[in-house]
Amino acid sequence: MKRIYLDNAATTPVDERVLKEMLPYFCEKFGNPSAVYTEAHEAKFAIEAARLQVAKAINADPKDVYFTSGGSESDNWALKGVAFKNRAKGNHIITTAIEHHAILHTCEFLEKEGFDITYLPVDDQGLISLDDLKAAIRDDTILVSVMFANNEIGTIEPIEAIANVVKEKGIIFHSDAVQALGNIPIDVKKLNVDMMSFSSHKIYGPKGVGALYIRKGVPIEPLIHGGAQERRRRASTENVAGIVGFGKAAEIASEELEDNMAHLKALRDALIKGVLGKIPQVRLNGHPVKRLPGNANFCFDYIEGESILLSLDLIGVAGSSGSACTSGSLDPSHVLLAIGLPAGVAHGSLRLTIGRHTTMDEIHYVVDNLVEIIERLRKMSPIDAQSPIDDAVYHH
Amino acid sequence: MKRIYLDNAATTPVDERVLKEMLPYFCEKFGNPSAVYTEAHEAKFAIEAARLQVAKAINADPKDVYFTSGGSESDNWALKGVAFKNRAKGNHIITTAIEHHAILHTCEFLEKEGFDITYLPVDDQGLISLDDLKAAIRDDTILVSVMFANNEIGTIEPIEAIANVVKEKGIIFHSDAVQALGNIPIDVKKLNVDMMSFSSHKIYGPKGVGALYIRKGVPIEPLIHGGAQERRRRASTENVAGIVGFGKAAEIASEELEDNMAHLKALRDALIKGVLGKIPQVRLNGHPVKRLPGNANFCFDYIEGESILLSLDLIGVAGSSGSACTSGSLDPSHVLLAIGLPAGVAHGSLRLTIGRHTTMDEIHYVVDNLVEIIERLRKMSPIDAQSPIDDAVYHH
Amino acid sequence: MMEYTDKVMHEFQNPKNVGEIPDADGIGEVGSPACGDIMRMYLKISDDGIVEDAKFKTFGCGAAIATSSKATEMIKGRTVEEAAKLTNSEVVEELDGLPTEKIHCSVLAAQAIGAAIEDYHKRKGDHSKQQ
Amino acid sequence: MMEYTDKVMHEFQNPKNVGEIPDADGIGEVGSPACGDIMRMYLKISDDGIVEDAKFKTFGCGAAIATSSKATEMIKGRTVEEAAKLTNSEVVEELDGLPTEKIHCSVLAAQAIGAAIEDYHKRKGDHSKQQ
Ligand SMILES: Cc1ncc(COP(=O)(O)O)c(C=O)c1O
Ligand SMILES: Cc1ncc(COP(=O)(O)O)c(C=O)c1O
Repeated sequence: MKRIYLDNAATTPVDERVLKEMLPYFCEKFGNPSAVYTEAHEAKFAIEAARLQVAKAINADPKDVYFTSGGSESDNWALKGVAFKNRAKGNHIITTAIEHHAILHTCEFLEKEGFDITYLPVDDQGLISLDDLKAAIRDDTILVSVMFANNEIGTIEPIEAIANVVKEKGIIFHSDAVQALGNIPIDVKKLNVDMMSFSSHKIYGPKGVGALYIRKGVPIEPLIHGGAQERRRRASTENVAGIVGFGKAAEIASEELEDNMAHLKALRDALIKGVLGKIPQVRLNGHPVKRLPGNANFCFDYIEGESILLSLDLIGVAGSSGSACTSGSLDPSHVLLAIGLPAGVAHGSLRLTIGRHTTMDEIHYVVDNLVEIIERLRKMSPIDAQSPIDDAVYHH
Repeated sequence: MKRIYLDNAATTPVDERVLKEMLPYFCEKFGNPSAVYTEAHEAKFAIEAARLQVAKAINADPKDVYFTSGGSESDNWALKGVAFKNRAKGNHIITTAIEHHAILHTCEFLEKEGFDITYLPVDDQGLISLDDLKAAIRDDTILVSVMFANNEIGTIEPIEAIANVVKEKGIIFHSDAVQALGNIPIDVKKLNVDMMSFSSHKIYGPKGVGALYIRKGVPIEPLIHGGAQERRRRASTENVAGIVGFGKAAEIASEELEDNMAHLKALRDALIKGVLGKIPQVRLNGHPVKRLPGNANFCFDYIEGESILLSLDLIGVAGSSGSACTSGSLDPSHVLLAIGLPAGVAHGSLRLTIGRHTTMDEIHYVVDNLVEIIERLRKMSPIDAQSPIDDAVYHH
Repeated sequence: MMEYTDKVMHEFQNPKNVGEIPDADGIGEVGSPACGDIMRMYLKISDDGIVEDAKFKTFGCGAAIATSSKATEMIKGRTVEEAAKLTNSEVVEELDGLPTEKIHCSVLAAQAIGAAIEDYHKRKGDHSKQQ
Repeated sequence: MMEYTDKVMHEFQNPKNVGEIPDADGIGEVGSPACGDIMRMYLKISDDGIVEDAKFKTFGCGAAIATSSKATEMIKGRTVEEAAKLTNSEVVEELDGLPTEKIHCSVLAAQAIGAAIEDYHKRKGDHSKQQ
């Protein structure tokens, strides 16, 4: 059975063109980029070429691009780095209720370290309000972090407008753009952000590499202290092959951005139309228009997400869910709760994210099969429109 | 010209057998290990198999092995993780003057955060004294970190004895074993350590991956907060290919350990004998016996290290130096200063580190050419045995 | 996370005893949608106290559905007393195990059966058996 | 770090004017071993104030050796006044540039020449030219 992969927001396969660029840097051009000898130079040049590729993809000065081990490290670094460095100025940080855990759990840690965090709410489509933001800003606010595009529901926040509010007050602004890169245009200068997080494996690059854009002059402490790599800001022998792969992936992503967006959008719209048209009692989560071109997120009433995923897996389809049973925690997705869904409904979510390799045939196959799967699972369910059960906790 | 690579302590080429294991995890088995579907399982199994390989190489319970992005992250995590988590118990940390910068610069950061750090001195061969350690331990000491083997001078510290002193007081003990893995036997249980850092690219695995051994029950805060990966202790989508490569590299390293040690030692001893026998005014740095089997570190009086490295590079040989001019800082190696060398002498150091692929012919070639290079550079030098210049600062 | 055994997947794909028993002698329901799991268990019990039929409806993950199915299979033909003794570990064992994170889903099936039996005793007016 | 230009590497490999001038008219030395760089510069200056010969001895890195060599080449044939005006950026330019971290090594050559010229003036008793 040919598999149909619709979890491209989680991770993507490495593009063959990317792997090809990486290969020489494992066994042959393996030199330590910081050394003196010839082997070192080719490694160093390769890293700087990759930095240029990433910088071009986001319209940054290459000197402002720092390679990390992934989106999570970039997020941790941005928040902790600014927090620890600027504590003398204030201890208040603003973020949103729908950030990735790499931001939210970092904030929880910072709270234990004495920082005060405001979590901005979002509306039922996942957008924050500029008025809420303005009201939250205080004299001791040192950092605002708002994600560019949400990984679950795909909602795109108005980053430029947010940045302008924040920067006007002289506060540092960070945005997690892990989901945005390769899916929507990014111009760090136009967006007026100070810092932005990226991850390679979301754009057909290798896992375990990412970047943090840090505009020149932003005061930040390293997260990984040690050697003088990355202009003394991020220690550790560079992951040369990984960085080369990320560079190539970023180049391809920006070169093919328009075509890719058109492709994703066409398939996504067919998917959404099919599901909403053929299946009753279903809702689309996230913003109808301001959403990632490849993201579709549904809630199917009366059934649970993991059982949908398993059923899809059995017919060769990979998707994801905000169900607690797939998150390793007891609670359903904090994002779905933040847009106001009751927990019972949030458990029944299904995220299908389209990628470069997805075809229209695959979308049709998924829609047709989903109709049956949902029907079958609903027949097993003790709840339905006639006998809904509210969110009371029973015997256990 | 065939190149001769004698900087194996800095980094090593990926073994062909390792790359072969990694390859399927880029384009084909690319699934997110935390997901529900089939693609995820193969990735997850691969990670757990690699964890077992690393665990076996150090005699650890696999559950106590956590993958990171490299030695620096492991060091940062061990220190900051324990420091932030155990602040209520005390704020005193003990380490040594010869640690890697990943430890020392982390300590400097922790000092800024209110921790009190004691840096144990070493003798002229690079060994710490147990008496110094005992004297330094206080009621508020929460952590001791002593490296297993030094990366510059190769000295091996008596970790088991140190651990016993530390553990007797109920204090957490960490050791940076980045240079030890694959070069000397490691048994975390016998050594009685609580935490140990490792890096893949030092043992013919890929760059950008490492591990921290954390014995069950050690209270530690994550360094990278976020998703539930690595038993909720190290967030970020796993670098599957990198982890698979590290696992295979660890397996090979432990299977071939004895042969490799014998090979390294024979070549190292020939190198040391050749250099000390044929070149005047040279000293061997580090311990004569308690040293890494592949490490040779010399100081050549009256000349500077970078000029030696460049001369070697021109004849096809890659080495390294503790000279300021190669460290990106203005000071020569803190390790060479810690063993009591005057700065002027420390600038003239040369580290040659032997690897799995080094041959005896290469060693002979290097010794013969080194004789000429040193002679030539000394002829250019304004200092010699007749007119030594002491460490006064002149016009600039 | 979902490294289910073949038996769990088979049970999930081919669940036995899905549905309702209109004239059930005992009905039990545990869980809540907020927690992501609800099980409703229907039992048909003969006059001499044998579980003649068992059916379930479950809102929940793969483990919840598979254990519901397996548990109903296991109690059919047992006496009420024996059925009440069914533990989740017996069910899990029959399925060749469950991932650790999923054990909590498996307790629901035994609990739902317990609740249905309790309901059966209550209906019979057999107060001594009520818990 | 050591991404030296071809010209730097050529100069490092084939340094001109290494050595001493026994009857030098001016000798200058700057740097210290602790800093990792020492340069000693010897100048032979004709009666009409032309730099006839220049030699150096350098303890230092590749950049230090290459700039010593290049600087001595550049001042030969210049008047003392012109030689004194030699800047490190001129030397660096002649070498097609140096890595940023290495610029501080290149200032030593011009400084050593300056010190040697100062010594020359001092020896001549020409105190007006002393700095
Ligand atoms: C002793 C020691 N610790 C830590 C490190 C850092 O390892 P990595 O470069 O993988 O971060 C190194 C090597 O660079 C090392 O030799
Ligand atoms: C919005 C967002 N931020 C951060 C991350 C973390 O990236 P990584 O897995 O590369 O650490 C992800 C993906 O997992 C993401 O979607």
